[in-house]
Amino acid sequence: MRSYRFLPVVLLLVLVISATAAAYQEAPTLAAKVAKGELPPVEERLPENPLVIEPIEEVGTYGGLIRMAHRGPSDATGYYRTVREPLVNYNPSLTQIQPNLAERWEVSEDGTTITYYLRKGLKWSDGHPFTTEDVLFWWEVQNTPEIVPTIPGAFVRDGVPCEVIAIDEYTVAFKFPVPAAAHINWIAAGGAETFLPKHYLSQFHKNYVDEETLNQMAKAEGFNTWYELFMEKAGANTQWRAVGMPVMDAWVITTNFDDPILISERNPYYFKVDTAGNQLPYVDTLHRILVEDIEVMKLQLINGQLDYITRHLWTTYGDLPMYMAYQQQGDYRIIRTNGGTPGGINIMFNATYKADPVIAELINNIEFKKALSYAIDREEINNVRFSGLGNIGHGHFHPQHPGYVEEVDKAYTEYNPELANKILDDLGLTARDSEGYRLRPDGQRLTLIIDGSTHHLHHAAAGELIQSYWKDIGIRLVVNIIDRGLWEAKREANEHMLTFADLADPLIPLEQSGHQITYVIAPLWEQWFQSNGAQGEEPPEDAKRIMEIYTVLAPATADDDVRAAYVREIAEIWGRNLWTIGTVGVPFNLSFAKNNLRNIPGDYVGAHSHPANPAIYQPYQWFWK
Amino acid sequence: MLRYIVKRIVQMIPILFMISIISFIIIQLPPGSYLNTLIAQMRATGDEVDMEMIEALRIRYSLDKPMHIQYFNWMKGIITRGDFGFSFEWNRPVSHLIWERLGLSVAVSVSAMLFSWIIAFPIAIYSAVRKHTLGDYFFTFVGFLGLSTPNFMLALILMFISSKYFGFTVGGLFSPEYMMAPWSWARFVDMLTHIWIPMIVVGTAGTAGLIRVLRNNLLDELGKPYVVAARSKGISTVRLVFKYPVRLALIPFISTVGWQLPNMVSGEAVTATVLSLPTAGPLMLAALRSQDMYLAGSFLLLLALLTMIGTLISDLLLVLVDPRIRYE
Amino acid sequence: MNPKNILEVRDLVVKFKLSEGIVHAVNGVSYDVPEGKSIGIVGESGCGKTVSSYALNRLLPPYATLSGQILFRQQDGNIIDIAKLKPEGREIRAIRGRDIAMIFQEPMTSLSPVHTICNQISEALILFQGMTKKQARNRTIELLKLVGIPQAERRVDEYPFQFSGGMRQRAMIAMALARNPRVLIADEPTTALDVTLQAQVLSLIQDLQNRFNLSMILITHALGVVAHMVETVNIMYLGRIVETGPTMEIFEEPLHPYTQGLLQSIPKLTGRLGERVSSIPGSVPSAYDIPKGCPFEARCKHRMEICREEMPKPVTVGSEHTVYCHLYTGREAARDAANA
Amino acid sequence: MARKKIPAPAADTAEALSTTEEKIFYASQWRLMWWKFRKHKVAVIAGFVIALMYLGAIFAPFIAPYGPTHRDRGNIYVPPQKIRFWDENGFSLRPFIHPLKVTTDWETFQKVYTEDTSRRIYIRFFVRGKSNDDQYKLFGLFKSNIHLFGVDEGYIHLFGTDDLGRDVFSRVMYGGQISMSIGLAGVFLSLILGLILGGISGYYGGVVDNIIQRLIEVIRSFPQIPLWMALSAAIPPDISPKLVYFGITIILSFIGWTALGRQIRSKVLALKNEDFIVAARLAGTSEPKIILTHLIPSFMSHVIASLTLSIPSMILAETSLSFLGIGLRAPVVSWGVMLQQAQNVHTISMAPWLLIPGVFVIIYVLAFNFLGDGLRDAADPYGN
Repeated sequence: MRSYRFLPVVLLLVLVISATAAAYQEAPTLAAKVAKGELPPVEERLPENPLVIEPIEEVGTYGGLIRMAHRGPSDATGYYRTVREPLVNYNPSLTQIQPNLAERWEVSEDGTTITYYLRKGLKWSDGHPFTTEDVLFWWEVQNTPEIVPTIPGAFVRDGVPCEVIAIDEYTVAFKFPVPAAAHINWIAAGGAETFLPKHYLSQFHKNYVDEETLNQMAKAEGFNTWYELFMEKAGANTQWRAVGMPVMDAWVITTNFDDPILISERNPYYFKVDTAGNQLPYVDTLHRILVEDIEVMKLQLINGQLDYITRHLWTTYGDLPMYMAYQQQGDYRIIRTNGGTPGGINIMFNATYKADPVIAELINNIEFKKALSYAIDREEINNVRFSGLGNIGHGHFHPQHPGYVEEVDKAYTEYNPELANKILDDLGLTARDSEGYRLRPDGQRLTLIIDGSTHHLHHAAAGELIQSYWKDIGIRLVVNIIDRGLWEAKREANEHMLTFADLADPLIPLEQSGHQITYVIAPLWEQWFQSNGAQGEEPPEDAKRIMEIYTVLAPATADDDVRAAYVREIAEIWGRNLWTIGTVGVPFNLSFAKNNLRNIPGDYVGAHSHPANPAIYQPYQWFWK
Repeated sequence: MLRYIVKRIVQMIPILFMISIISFIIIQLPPGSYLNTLIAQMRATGDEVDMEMIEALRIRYSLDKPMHIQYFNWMKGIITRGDFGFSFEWNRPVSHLIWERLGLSVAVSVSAMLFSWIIAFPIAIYSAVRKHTLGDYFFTFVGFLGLSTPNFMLALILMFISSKYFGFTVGGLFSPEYMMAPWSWARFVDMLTHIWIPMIVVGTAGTAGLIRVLRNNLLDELGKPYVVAARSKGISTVRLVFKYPVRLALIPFISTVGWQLPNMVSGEAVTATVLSLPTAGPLMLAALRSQDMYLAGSFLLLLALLTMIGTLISDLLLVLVDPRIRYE
Repeated sequence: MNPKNILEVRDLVVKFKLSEGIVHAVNGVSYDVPEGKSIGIVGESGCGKTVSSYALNRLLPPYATLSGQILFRQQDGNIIDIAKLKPEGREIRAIRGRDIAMIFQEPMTSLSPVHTICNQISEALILFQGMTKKQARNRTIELLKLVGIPQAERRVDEYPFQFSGGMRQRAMIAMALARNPRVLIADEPTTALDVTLQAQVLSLIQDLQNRFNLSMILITHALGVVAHMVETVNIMYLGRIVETGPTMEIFEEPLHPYTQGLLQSIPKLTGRLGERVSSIPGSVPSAYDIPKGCPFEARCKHRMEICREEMPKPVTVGSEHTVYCHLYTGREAARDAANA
Repeated sequence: MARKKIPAPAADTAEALSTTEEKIFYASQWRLMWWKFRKHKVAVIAGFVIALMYLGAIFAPFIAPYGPTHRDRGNIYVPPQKIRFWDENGFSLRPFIHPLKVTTDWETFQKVYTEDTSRRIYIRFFVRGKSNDDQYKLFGLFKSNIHLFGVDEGYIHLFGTDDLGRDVFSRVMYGGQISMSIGLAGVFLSLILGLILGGISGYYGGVVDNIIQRLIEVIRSFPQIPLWMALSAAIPPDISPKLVYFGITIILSFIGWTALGRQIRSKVLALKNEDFIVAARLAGTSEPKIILTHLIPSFMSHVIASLTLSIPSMILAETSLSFLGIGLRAPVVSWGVMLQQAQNVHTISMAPWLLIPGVFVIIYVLAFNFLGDGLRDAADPYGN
């Protein structure tokens, strides 16, 4: 980095001296282009009213390169979550929604319509103006089934998609059939909408060009149909980022997601400035190096080859001692950021298990599940898997969430094998076999099977611990660690008895769709919900209530207090039914940044469990010091 | 000779077909499909899973059609258009993805092969000529040590050591500055500085086998009367060993070279995964895991083809080396 | 050293050190090879005749130890003890092929299957005689013609497997003669050949020996083979020479019971129909432990007490004829007893 | 010339062999093998090592101080402990260890273990296990909780502990049971497959031979890993670890038999026209009987030698399968599984002793290779 560090300062000085009259400053590389006449001056590139960013530490200097790592096209989300530019955005501490592309917004009285007022003079990275036309074009693409098979659930209420209405060039309204005020929270937190440049992409869309011509174009480029070509040009499978397509992001990609390095260069038309009037971003270039293996990423980190990384390593808490030991060598600091795995290692019972009626009855018995919960030594799990960083509890919601209920979260979580044994005895499970395992009412050994995935390394380790805890209370646990795809297929087919949760499970923020919850704990309920009662099994009232909150009530309101109350209600219902048993979770992510990479907010731990990380920490204002 | 080659190539076709069918079945054997992997991935990253979208994708990817129709369409594409299908996970035509990686795979495998030959030949000859000496035991031991160490373990340890103690950059076959550069001499040299770990890891696994085969062949040959006859002419040992027994000992060896290739590629796959190399192996493993079936199937097909070509080449070499076959 | 001899072997002992024990392959063998003459060494398989001849060129494997003397009169008249040379040293390599050449018993395997005849014969010519490739090739063709290979110009570029057995042996002979050696060791040159070919090859060897005035050691298990080819015969049994003498004398008056047995086992054309060819009962005992008495004791028809205890001393009958047998110890008129 | 050193019966002149000589002659195939083998010192040592390792595996529960799942709670990543006979207080005939003091460094989140050299904990022999986790059934029959060695106070970890505080030494012992038997079982199955298919192929020839040869060709020109992956996916996921284990051996042998099959085929091809086989056939012996009683014994020694050499590749394959996550899986304890769990930068940098199972794999494979080499040399007693 050394070579980059001083040059910009010198150049900047020159610039400042030569153009003191200008209100805004720009990166030296851009200034050179302006001087050559390749770019309009910075004042013309910025919108009328640029978004002014408060520096987190200080006003930075231009130049340099940030090296990150990713795992190729399937990891495009990681890039999206680094550069996304939504209409509105959360602040780094997740306490407040702030303007972004939209200068301001309004929610109608009845909560059905949200109107955004775009910044005037916003420009795409090629200089073309960004207007509501582009929002409409994006919506048009969402409504082209060949490209987007179904409209994303966040824009659909009661099966009816919202309307997107351009009121004028700079005003756009989202009109939902029912109250949907919380849609704005979804957008701010990490929602997956990226507006598309109509002036560029319309040349590939059949609504604008004859389909025959397009198909021929596609064939010439090695594709079969026009929509495959469109998807390639629009980066439909790489979170709507593709080489050649203008973006609103701080950086523009210049190589492909499957290239060895995904390189993105600064966007000369980026709409944000710092308090000193310097156009952002500070850093010239982002590199995302293609790394297939997480272990290699760790090695690169401790070897000092990465400048910032969080994704993929963010929940490797067990490796903390190593990260600490190599801090000097890798010249990085460790930052706690939002997110984490409040759910942590979580055991889910299939409420609609069918293969074995005896087991099905037992795992729907609250007392039985309480016994299982009491038998687990969560302190030990915390120590061996999470370096003692974790929170003991069921992890329904983030502990900082306003709706967090400690009593529910901590219920039945103390380690008490005697009590567990007593509960099981009281249930009549007193007969035991020669190896000390309890027998089921039908005389077979009481055996539970838990599925986990090879992809989640902690599943196997946690499985072994829980196996030994439950052996102490006479219950045999078979830990069945299988490939991730297979694991998912089993859950989809309602074949699992018990399963470990994914990282962010069991309960997801209200901003997301509730369908995923029942999907895992009770696939047949989920079928019932999805088919409006035509298929599957009718869920109990408690489950219906949770679904109602997720899909109808919570989306309708942006009132934080009301939403907190919903969260409390969900947690209580969940705790009452013990649909899942939590063990230990960690309510923050690990992030790593080079020591001299500055302006990164330190140790922000907010309530929201899954914000767009690191976009929420404003990479456009990071700089090399 | 030409007729022989043509005959061999014609014979390859039915086997290739069989392999293509087996590949296809193998990929589909595990329950579920690519969509399950996709769902699992989306869930793990906290993205929403929209079941309707999944259903729509199932139709788009033709995963709702019976297997034999999927197979038929795939084959049709390959034969008529050289189109190997579409990779679900990478969202690209398979042919956009595989060629450079296959090339690098072959580069790694071939350099590993050369490495193991360079190591194995002198050792084998030394061991055979100086049979049951300390040197023989020592080199045999070293060779076996390479064979005995699991590839992935060796790869990880070497990588760790090279980064911790020598400060080499980790992962990939190129330094960052050459990763995106077009091929040039400098880039080639840069690759050489990175290729040595996989070369050693993959190479050492084969070296012991090579030493053993060669040494035993050589021992067999050294005991043969023509060696004594040659000695009786006054020819020096070094010249004698290289001119006669080594040449003959190579024959059974060359005939196995073709078979070594798939093993090298397999070994390379594991090693490359650990080392995060941009070769075919990791891509193939990932494709197999996620049931990205056309990508995985194409790899299997091409690797099998490569093996057969390797076998053909080794058979042709055999003809060159052994006149007895030539005149049959 | 006797001036008429080109080679004198004295008390040659060869042992093989194996983990199973020490094999005493040759136990004190002495014989002379007169210049320009041919001698024969006859014995059953395993009697040490091949080992003793390999010793002359130091072609024994590294685990063999060698003692005694092998005195060789070089071209310049100097006498050198081959037994004292380093086994793979420069001196012995210079002797091999140039001075002492060999013909081996198996022409099938004694030629490299993957090199052409030309390559194999001309190799030594190019390496040691300083010939160019072309010269060597011409010389090879010449040699092949000499040994009676038809169309030598064409066949010179063929591989051994394209040759018939007899032709291969002829090629071997050509290879041995390539550098005009002074001593030719022919180790069972005809064993691997058809009976019809045997006579041809043998007469070729004899013819060449006469023509080039070669000194020759012919090694064979068949006494009949040597009858017309050599002047002197050494009969070997279990690493020792049991009888030695001029060929005619041995044939006419075999003294040692073993020699007698060997002679009787040759089928005779004059024999009566239905008469069985006799054979020597028993087989050669193990060479791991050498009996301290007569080696033939175990199989001998005439065995006596002393045979087991004591090694017989040489008894010279006539000027050149010597036998090692207790039957003749101290007795002048030995032949009567033996013939009884 | 090699033939000269061991005199063979002179068949040309002596036809009659005495009966004792005859016995020696026939017995000598195996005896000569033994002689040759004995000469190969390294192979003999390797044989001892292997015998020792299998003995260790058989008595693993007794030798291991703790059960494979027994956790020394909280004491994770304890480095290997040194057995001492000597400290500042002098010499002791009974070996001892120093107790460990544990502190957690909250700066680095690392547990720091320091030896308390002022105290000694003596190692006791034939001690009772610490808990029910240490109970075992020797040979599946005799229930016991007596262990070869142990300490009265605290724990002894010769190879340290893993991420859950389990004793690595004990786990290596238990892991050997599975890892070392997978090789044997897999090779045995390969042998059966190879004998049957290779035998049929060579003996009957023709169309059958052609089909089997093509099959071998297809299997061999297929990259191994996808084959493993596919076949292991075919193992039903819910079955018990023992059956998974069985499945893995079948998978390994399914691929492993081809080399052997080819070898046996060529041997059978070479032998089937030998006089003694032709004679047996003319005598009216049934074909299966010919194969079983005449053909197979005549090349068994070669087969055994090459089998020995293929055992190591089985165990290496097992570790590779585990590494890919398609072989045995935790909580089954095998060397491959243990290595798979140690396959990360954290282990290499912070707890390298977790790679000890790899050392055992290396020793095992090395020993088998040397043993196989010796056996192969010995199988050819007239060879050089």
